[in-house]
Amino acid sequence: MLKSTFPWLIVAVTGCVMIAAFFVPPLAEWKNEAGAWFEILAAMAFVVGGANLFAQHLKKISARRAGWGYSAVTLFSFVVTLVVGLFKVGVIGEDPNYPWAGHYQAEGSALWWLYQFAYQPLIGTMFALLAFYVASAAFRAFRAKNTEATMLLTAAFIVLLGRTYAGTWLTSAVPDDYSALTFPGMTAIILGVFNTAGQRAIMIGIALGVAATSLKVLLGVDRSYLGSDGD
Amino acid sequence: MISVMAVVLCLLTLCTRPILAQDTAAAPTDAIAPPSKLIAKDHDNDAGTAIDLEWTLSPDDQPQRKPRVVVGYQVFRSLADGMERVSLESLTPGTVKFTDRSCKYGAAYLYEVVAVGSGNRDSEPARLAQPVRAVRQWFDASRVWFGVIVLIVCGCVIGFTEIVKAGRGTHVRAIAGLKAIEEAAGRATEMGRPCLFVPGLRDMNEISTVAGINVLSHVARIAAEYDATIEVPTCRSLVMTAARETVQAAYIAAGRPEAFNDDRISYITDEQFAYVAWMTGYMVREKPAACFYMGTFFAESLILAETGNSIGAIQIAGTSQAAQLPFFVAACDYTLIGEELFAASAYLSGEPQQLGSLKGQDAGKALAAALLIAGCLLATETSLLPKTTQFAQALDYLTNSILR
Amino acid sequence: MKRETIIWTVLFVAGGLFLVVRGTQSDHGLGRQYVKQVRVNPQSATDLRVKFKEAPPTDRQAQLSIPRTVGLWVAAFFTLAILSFLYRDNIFYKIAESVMVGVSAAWYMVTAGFWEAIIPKLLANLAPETIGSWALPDLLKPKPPDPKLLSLVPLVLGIMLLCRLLPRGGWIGRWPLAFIVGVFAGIRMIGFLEADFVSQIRSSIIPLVVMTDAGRVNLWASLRNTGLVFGVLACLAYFFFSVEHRGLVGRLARVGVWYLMITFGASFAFTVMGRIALLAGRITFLFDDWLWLIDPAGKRWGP
Amino acid sequence: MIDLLRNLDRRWIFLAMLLAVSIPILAQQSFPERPTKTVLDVFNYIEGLPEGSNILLSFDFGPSSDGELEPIATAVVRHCCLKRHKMFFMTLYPDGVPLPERTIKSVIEQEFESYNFKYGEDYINLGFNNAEELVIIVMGTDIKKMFPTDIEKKPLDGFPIAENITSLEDMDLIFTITTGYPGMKEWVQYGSSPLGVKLAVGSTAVQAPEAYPYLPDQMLGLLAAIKGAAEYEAALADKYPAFRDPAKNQGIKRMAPQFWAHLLIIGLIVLGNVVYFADRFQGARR
Repeated sequence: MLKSTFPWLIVAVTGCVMIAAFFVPPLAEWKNEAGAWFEILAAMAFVVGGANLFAQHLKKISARRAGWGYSAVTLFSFVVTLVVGLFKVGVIGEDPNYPWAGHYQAEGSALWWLYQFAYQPLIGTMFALLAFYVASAAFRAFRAKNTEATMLLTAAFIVLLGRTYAGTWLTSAVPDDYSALTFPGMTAIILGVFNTAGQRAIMIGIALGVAATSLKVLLGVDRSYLGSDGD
Repeated sequence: MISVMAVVLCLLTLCTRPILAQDTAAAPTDAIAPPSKLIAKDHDNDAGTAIDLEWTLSPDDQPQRKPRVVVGYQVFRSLADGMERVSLESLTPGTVKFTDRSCKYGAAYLYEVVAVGSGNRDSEPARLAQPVRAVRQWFDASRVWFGVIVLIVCGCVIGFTEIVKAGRGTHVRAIAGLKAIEEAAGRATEMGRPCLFVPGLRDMNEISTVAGINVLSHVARIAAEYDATIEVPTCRSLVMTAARETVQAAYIAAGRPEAFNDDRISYITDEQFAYVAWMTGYMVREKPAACFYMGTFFAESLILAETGNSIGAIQIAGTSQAAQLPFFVAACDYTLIGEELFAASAYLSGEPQQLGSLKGQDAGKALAAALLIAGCLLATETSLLPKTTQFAQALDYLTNSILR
Repeated sequence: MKRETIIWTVLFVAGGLFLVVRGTQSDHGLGRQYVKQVRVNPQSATDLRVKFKEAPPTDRQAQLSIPRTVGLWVAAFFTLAILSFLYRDNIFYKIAESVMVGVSAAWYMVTAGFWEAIIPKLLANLAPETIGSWALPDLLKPKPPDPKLLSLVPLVLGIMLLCRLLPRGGWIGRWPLAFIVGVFAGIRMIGFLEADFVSQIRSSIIPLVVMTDAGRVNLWASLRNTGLVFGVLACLAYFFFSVEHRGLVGRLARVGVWYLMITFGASFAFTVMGRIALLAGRITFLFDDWLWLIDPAGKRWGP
Repeated sequence: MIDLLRNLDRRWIFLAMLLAVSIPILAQQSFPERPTKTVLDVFNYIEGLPEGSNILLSFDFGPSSDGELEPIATAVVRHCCLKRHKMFFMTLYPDGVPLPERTIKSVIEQEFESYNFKYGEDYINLGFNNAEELVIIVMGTDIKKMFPTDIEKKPLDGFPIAENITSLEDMDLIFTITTGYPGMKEWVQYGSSPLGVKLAVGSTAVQAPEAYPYLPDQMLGLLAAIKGAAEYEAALADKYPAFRDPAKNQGIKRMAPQFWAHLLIIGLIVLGNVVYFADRFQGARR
């Protein structure tokens, strides 16, 4: 009862209140309050995640499993970042009477250094890898195997050209009255008609999917995320 | 304290008024005509914290007069007894409306609007004759039609669920990607390699994550039955918690609770690309035989799908992020497009009450199509016959009242 | 030695030599970072503390910063380490990956978790005076606010969540989870139906025949509008679950798939652009900030 | 030849991409730009607002999308400075916190030093709040509830710029520079759509197609990634000749690697299809 049915009751009641809050103005405030609570809960959940990360890597190191050296690197960078961040190492507050009041990421602080010279370049480069993967996907996956694939390919081709100087230049001879036949013109049609229609239908479908899934969650039809009654 | 301030303010006003009057007396042509006909009404459909004001412009507020005589309006508010007078807002010239959203419920207020001239010369205020009070509405009347639409959509889902439960109309069309799930888990077992399940980048406050977790429960059950290992890296602590509950329940349901291993469902990091870096590393080292991506995905979709492709895994993806669908379509074996992700759990469960919800969703699409066709026909009529006002009125009602 | 090893050794040596030559032989050398000292409180007569601010090398007060120069080289190393994954998984990538996971997980805990949520939004609500006198002095001005006891609710829910860490009784953590799922199931249902369902239908209500001001049919605009509305309907037909894709629905659904494919093609092409911009950003970092081969923004003395 | 292409190691493609992007950057090449309608709509709106209008600039992105979005932020903040609009900076991304700071430093404090903008009077950095779209929902009625203080945790009420600000409706324009969630869609759903506040969006390229359905009713205009930034820079240069200096136009400069990389990708698609049809042709002959 307490393990599965009661949580579902919480789901049902809070969900219905939130729906009601949309239609009953005096309840609207509750929506904001619940949101603020979520924020705090998500912040406290970091402890659960962090503890899991710590335990996993510690286990790997102590068991000397393959790649334990890298686990040690992870653990070390995790602990260092945590310590310099929580203790505001290198932060100089404006008011000398309140040494803890400075911004945790003030220029020159240890956390700032980590952000600037480790976090940012790592994340940015990882993201930049996509440029390479896009190229390899273009070569491998964009082949005119059937009508559908040909459509995908042609649309991509036109938009690619239409969004650079090359497209403008290639069709610069087309008179203004027929601007729809230039690459930028065709790009505009693809985006304005086909893409808009497709996106709208996807959005309408997703909205219905979200509504149905939410409803199933509220009614308790699908509550696998709450686990089973046996602990 | 406040009352002392108010007294001082009142005194100050008393002191300054005559001086102003002298000024204006000295140069009568400079006087700015005040705004007039100030009316205050309760703001509709709120919790009783807003009041609408309307007035008529000062006759001196004329855009063609250069330099402008009136450079704006200033709104003041005090309690009904004249205490706690505060200046609310400076408005641009030509403004005739203002909504004060900072009222306290139950308090009665008096308002004044002053036309402000250049060089800080103010007109006499337009005052409210009677104090006004904000009223609390218990139902937002502007959302009646929206409420009806919500009721129809939810009603269809519930209604069709009941119909299907009664054993009628259980047919749904096949979705290729979902059939492939079992095959993928089977192949992983044969090859002795793990299955990778990625529940997306977002937290449990996103319904597509919930949908992904629902799919996970079926995949985990199949994996448990086949005795395949399932690895679920997550990028949110709460998702890890929910995924552990789900997978454990699936193992129990499959009758193999002893095979469940907590460590396989772990928290990596909240950062999108660090999470992806971990996963790509995992993929090239452990070479999972099947990869499932179900939930909300952003830019990492292609990194994951391309890496999965390079190691030859069967890949099945589903996301509600329209922008990422092309990458999954290009690099995965099967892709659940948009709404299909939300339908997946119902399909996989095969339970009647879940299949009914699919029919409910279809009814919602039918409603959308009907509204769209009706609206477009009305709009076309209005465009073709601009003189016939009935069509224009009907169209206006449809777009601005029903679909507000 | 394998041919591959030889090639890589040659590349590494050549790269190292390039750095050494460029660093010692050119007029301005390689990536360095400069700072200048500024007073923390320039107005104060008693507070003489100083801090460092980034400064362009052209600034007269600029001085070389060792930690930041080291940082720049670390950043360059990490950039190259991640790029090396494209060749294949290797030790540099594994190190970069491990650092990335550790730093980012702790980063989120410290910022989004501790300093941005737990301190100002939980503890500052519960014990404003204590927190104010410690880390948020501005909270005390003009006077400390009253404690908001309602914040006890998320505190209790959060503690329940932490029960997951206990060997027994972890199930109590389902309650806060249920709270979150419930709240957002309600909010999302309404939010999506309002903004995506209703709004998108309304935006698609357009005349299929558009007339010009002169009373003639605007063929081009009419075609566009018809194509758009028809496309939405066709794609919706594709999403129907309970009808088999045969006959009229089948044909409509097929056109819907074409629309979807064109949509995906357009999205793909758009994305290509963004991805290249990101790569260009990283390469500019390497050439500009690190190797000082180019100076596009004119922030130094030029190449 | 076909055999070679069929079994082409993808690392050669990677190398080609690296060269296609690096060489134009080293060569510092650039092409002319012409602003399109979705960009001009935003430009003309900001240009047409009276001096001192309130503009909310929400930097909803992290360092990962910085390469794409930073030129947009710079171009728009420049324009706001030229028009002396009041700027409210904020972010919904935890790792985006330093980004508004950086733009403030480089544009408002350095480039426009002679304008003497004062913090708290002409611009303010509200900082970060991690309540995601709830920030927007609540700001719709009460900005100070979500941001009682600025980034340094100083009460907002102490700043002159915040005096006339209660809700999002007091903003003359919301400009969100966005990369995903929370971002464009949430600003439309909870900001511009229910309140009718003007919203302009600077988005990553990948999000741009999702933005088109919202134009022009729920969204004023769109700056799509580097191309959008380049077009905005071109519009700015048309109106204000001081901005024709290429050193100031990073967006326009970044279009050169775009150009070559696009050509490469088009070439790869063609090549891929050549391989495919050659295979089919051979298969048919056998």
